Amino acid sequence: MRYEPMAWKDFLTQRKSVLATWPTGKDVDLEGGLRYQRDIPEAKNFARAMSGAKAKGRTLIQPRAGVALIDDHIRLLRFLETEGTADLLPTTIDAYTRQNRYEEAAVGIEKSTAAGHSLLNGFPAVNHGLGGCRRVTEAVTKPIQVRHGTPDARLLAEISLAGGFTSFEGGGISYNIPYAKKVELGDSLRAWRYIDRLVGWYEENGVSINREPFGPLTGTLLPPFIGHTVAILEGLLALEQGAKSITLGYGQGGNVLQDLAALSSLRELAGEYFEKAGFTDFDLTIVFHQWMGGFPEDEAKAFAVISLGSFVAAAAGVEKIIVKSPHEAAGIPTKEANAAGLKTTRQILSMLTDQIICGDNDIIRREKNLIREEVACLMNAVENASGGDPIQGIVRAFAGGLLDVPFAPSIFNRGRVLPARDNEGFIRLFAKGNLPLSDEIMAFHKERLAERAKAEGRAVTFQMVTDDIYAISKSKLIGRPK
Amino acid sequence: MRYEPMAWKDFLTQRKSVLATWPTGKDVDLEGGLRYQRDIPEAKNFARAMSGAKAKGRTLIQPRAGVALIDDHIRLLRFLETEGTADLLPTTIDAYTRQNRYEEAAVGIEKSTAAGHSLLNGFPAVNHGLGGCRRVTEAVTKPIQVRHGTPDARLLAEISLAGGFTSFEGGGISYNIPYAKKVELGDSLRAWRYIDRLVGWYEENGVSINREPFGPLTGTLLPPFIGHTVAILEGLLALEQGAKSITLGYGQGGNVLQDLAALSSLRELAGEYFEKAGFTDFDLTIVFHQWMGGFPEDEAKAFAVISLGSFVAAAAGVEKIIVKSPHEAAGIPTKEANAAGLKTTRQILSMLTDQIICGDNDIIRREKNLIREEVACLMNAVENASGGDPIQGIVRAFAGGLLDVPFAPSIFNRGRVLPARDNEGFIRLFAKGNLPLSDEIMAFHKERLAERAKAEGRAVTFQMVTDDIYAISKSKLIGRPK
Amino acid sequence: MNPQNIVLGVIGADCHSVGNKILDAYFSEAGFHVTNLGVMVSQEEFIDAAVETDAAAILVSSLYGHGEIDCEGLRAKCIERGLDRILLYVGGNLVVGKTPYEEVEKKFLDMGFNRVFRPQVDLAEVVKMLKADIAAASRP
Amino acid sequence: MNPQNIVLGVIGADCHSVGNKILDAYFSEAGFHVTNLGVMVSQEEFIDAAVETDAAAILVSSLYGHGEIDCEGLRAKCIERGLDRILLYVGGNLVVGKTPYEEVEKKFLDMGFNRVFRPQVDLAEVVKMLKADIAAASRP
Ligand code: B12
Ligand code: B12
Repeated sequence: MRYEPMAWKDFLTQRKSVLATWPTGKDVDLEGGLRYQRDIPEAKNFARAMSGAKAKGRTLIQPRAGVALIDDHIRLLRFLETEGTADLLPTTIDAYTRQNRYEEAAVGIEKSTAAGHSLLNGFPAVNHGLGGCRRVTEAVTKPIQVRHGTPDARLLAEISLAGGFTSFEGGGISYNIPYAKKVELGDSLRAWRYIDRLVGWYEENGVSINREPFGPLTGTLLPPFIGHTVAILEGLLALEQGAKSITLGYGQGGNVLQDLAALSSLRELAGEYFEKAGFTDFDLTIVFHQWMGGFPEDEAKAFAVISLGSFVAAAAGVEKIIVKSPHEAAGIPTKEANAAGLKTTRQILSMLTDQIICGDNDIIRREKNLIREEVACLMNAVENASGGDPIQGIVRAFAGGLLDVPFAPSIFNRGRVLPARDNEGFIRLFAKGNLPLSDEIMAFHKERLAERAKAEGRAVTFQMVTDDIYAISKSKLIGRPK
Repeated sequence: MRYEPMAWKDFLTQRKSVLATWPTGKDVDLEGGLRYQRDIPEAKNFARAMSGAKAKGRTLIQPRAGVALIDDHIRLLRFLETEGTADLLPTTIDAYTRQNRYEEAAVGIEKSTAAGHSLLNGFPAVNHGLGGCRRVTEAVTKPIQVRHGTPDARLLAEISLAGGFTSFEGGGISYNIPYAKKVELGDSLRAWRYIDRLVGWYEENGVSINREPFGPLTGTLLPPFIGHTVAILEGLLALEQGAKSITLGYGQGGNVLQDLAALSSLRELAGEYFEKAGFTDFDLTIVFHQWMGGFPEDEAKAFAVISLGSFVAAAAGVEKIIVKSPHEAAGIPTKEANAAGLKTTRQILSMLTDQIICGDNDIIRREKNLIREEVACLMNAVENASGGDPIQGIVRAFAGGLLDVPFAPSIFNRGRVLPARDNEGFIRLFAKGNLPLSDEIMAFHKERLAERAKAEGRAVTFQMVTDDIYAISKSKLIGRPK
Repeated sequence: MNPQNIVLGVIGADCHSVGNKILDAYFSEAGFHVTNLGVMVSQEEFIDAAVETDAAAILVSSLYGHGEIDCEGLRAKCIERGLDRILLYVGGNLVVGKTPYEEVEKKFLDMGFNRVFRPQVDLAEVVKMLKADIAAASRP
Repeated sequence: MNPQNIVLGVIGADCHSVGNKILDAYFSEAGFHVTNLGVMVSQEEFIDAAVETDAAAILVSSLYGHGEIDCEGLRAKCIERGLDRILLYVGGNLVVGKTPYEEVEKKFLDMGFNRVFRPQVDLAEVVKMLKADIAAASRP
């Protein structure tokens, strides 16, 4: 595949129409954004924080958080950095903004003002505009990132980067397939090409902006190789446009050894694929997401899930962990619940910081080899489908089911892949759909699932998948029959 | 050392005076107790539950709990078995009863009745007598154990075993050295000889009573080998008197690999020493105590400490885990807080139940060898001091500092041993006092501590020990200088 | 009104598709003809589908917190379109933030929903209620 | 009254010895002559030691929950024995169960203690207060 940055002229042309999609767009100018970014103290630059963590072998902790109104949002973030001792801050964007429905976001702001509490599930950064973003980024002392789920986040990126955010989550696949229904994959990929070009432009001008593709996708029984392939592809697309600080993510699967293998292989494979594609000037870091599937309702149990994720992060030595709260199963957490998740995480990480826990072992090696081969199957298929153009390769791969994300809402995702846990809780494939996996690989998956089926005295069916989806929220890892 | 059961005649003579020490003693008769125990359903027998857990590879969860008044205590226990899903129940005895101060316990009962809540830190089983105990043991569906800290628990044992409890915690060392100040070690060992004989008598008559020496001792930076030696000695003394179901304990140290090594070596070494002493008919199981030192005040952090302990228990595959609550640093937990600790623990255990986590590795092997050698040094010293009589051996070993428990209150403990963590958080010895450890062993401890001292740029002093004592409550494992 | 037919979907700009797929499978298994509109369904789409299939009930999911805003007015629109006997069920994480279920239930009952469910609801119970409610609504 | 001399101990049937050892080391380091009675100290033992050493303060610890019962009457006994200016400090987990600190403090102030401390107290602060309190008490 050939990697080529978008022509600057094309970028500027597109830019005009992007900024015109909502009134706050007109306040943004590139040079002004750059000047503003240049004045941000180093300690608040996200890319630097990530590379610092890598150099020092530290794991930084970051919550998710966002509310409708600026002052409330600032209060929330400040609480998370003081009481919660967050190392990195988020600004989670509301779901209307994610779908570019700024009118509805405006209604949400109004209703929230009237109600005295947030009726939006995030911070409507586009509606609040450049000034609103700057108020937020100036009010905190830690590096701060935009976290969302927006297929077309071009305006959001323009406003928030000029507004002082130093990291931007997402990607053309990972912010479409799990987050949208009818957005053409080519469209979102091209929108993210624009965003990555914008980030690349900041980099060219000496301002480092961290880019973080969203690894967990649907967060539900995702076999590591599917997320890894998407993460590596989005990493390549970001590098293509000049981004340099790349953080790839993986969501906790629940089997500790599979998670350790996944985290270690994500780092290795991404590095290899990036270099093979000719990129050398990149700073790769890894983020681990605490359990992204359904949580137990009981808070004591939720704390256990949070702790287990933190344990894995410590054992794997990732640069960042995204933290859940004990309210996860119920609703957007209060600031106290959010801080509680951070404190639990911090405590586990600090207790484990000087410890070596599980080094390499045979099972981890087996799983890493498996992931390596699986990723190779998928990456080759994309390459073969691409005709040289990575975006084409991805679009065609999804169309043909060569890439397929389980449980995703997008109609551009085949949705034929069904995962289930094996008898030890490793996530395997029950139905591979059209994924281009070799027969040997599928034989291994099937064999492992057959072992479980035998142990449970039932066949591998959709019921097993459903049971597995519910399992952690019902205090189990594997959804066994009663 | 020679092991000989106490003569039955001597037991019966002593028994008269024991039962006379408090009015409720007169209700107890041996045959009546036996008949009562025989009617207890198998599912409520503690010894059976422990061996069942071993056979099935399950980890049972047990809280600590006890309040002054019978009805409140029953309500508490029922809540812990339903909401908390405890597998095993406790009855924690109050601190007056532990010192045989039944008059003060009576005052505590009165004041508690008046205040409408418990002013005692446990259940005064002796004051409540046989009838009170039976009301409690009949009110629950799970096996139930007496947990206390009583140097002379003869009357408590008589009443509670006849009262339907099927497990009895403690031992002549472990319920004296950390729990008393001026009780002669020989006295407590002889009192526990009596108790073990009583348990042995039940065994001879077909009723299995589980015995659990208290492994964690002072719960504070205890190097594994000290607790292990005490546990093995108390196991031997219990076997000597005819006990058969023996559960040896170990309290979480905080370094995961040291804890795994300790748990695995406790099982191995105890088995070996028991057999070497000629005992073959025993059922050995292992209990792990979640962190027994100072807890963080913040509940979210406490949940992390609880989770980490649960993780280790799961990885080690112990038969039982004793659970802490998020209120640990503050006070006796409410029933809700107690149940929360159980639920967190259950969630971690269930999520890990089908997983293999850390198998053996070089570090675990290194630590296991070390513990094996250290225990051998101490056991040999006791043997040599014993003149054939284990009780003499133990008394003389403590007098000479050949056995020595850090931070213990007893004046019969030398208190010269000072532990500290090394640079990876393993608990090592900074001062060995008079412990009969070989030069090689001490060289290893010193070297490891020197490494930490160097990393921290300070000498190994008492300040380091203090820092380590506070560390977990201040969200760290190792008490590094700021 | 066809007592077998029900319409299912996740309202608003909500992308949570996992529960939706499970509900689809569960109600189909239980004997209903499910018209599953998937995620990101507008009030109009729900009503169109209900009219088209002569459905007995609309099962609305909302997970992402905007349920309050998204569901407002659905009952009125149903009546407008002549669906005056249709059952409206709603479930999920209906409001922003952890909120006592009773409050949430009241809010959505007031909006005109017949039943309101928490995410942990036992689906077997829901099937029973739905059958009973449909039977009751079918009586003249 | 010797402003250097203080008496330290854990009251009642309480065996918690770790904090006691640390307090001993800390106050000794801070320049006090500490008479440490260790654990399981009765009111009489505290007072005897205070009389004997002409102590300026008694520092009582109670961790195990029976503090309320064990500390009752200590002030009166001090006065009886002529220790009418002695400072009484108390700290630890003073009552059974997690209780708001303000309630605990009030209870023990009412019992006649001069200062009441939570387990998480910063000992450097305590040393400062103790020195100031002793200085104030020494003034005629
Ligand atoms: C997985 C997940 C995601 C995945 C979704 C992938 C996908 N496409 O499906 C990803 C990561 C993409 C995601 C994104 C977001 N999420 Co989300 N997500 C979850 C999570 C962890 C699990 C959801 C799930 O799949 N559960 C398993 C299924 C089986 O259960 P279920 O969805 O609850 O459905 C069952 C029941 O609710 C019930 N039910 C549902 N509807 C109905 C209707 C009827 C009539 C009946 C009877 C029953 C019923 O039956 C279903 C089957 O059992 C939940 C929290 C949790 N539950 O632990 C948060 C959660 C739902 N997400 C939340 C939010 C806010 C978002 C975001 C807005 C991001 C953000 N701000 O954090 C975006 C959504 C953007 C958008 N446009 O919608 C919030 C909602 C907050 C609130 N209501 O206050 C939650 C509760 C997390 C939280 N506590 O903050 N999320
Ligand atoms: C270790 C420990 C034990 C060990 C003690 C070993 C030993 N001999 O020391 C063992 C396992 C033997 C034990 C036994 C018991 N324990 Co205990 N134990 C603890 C634990 C976990 C840590 C205590 C500790 O060493 N902390 C570290 C030291 C450095 O801190 P500290 O003791 O708090 O002391 C500091 C401060 O309090 C303060 N301070 C103390 N006194 C004073 C006085 C003044 C004037 C000042 C200024 C400051 C001050 O300064 C000290 C130094 O920093 C605590 C809970 C916790 N804190 O996490 C429970 C705890 C104290 N134990 C408790 C109980 C109830 C018991 C038992 C009765 C058993 C039971 N029912 O569970 C028995 C006691 C029997 C008896 N006769 O006393 C309860 C007390 C409950 C309450 N107050 O409501 C606690 C709080 C646990 C709980 N939440 O249930 N325990």
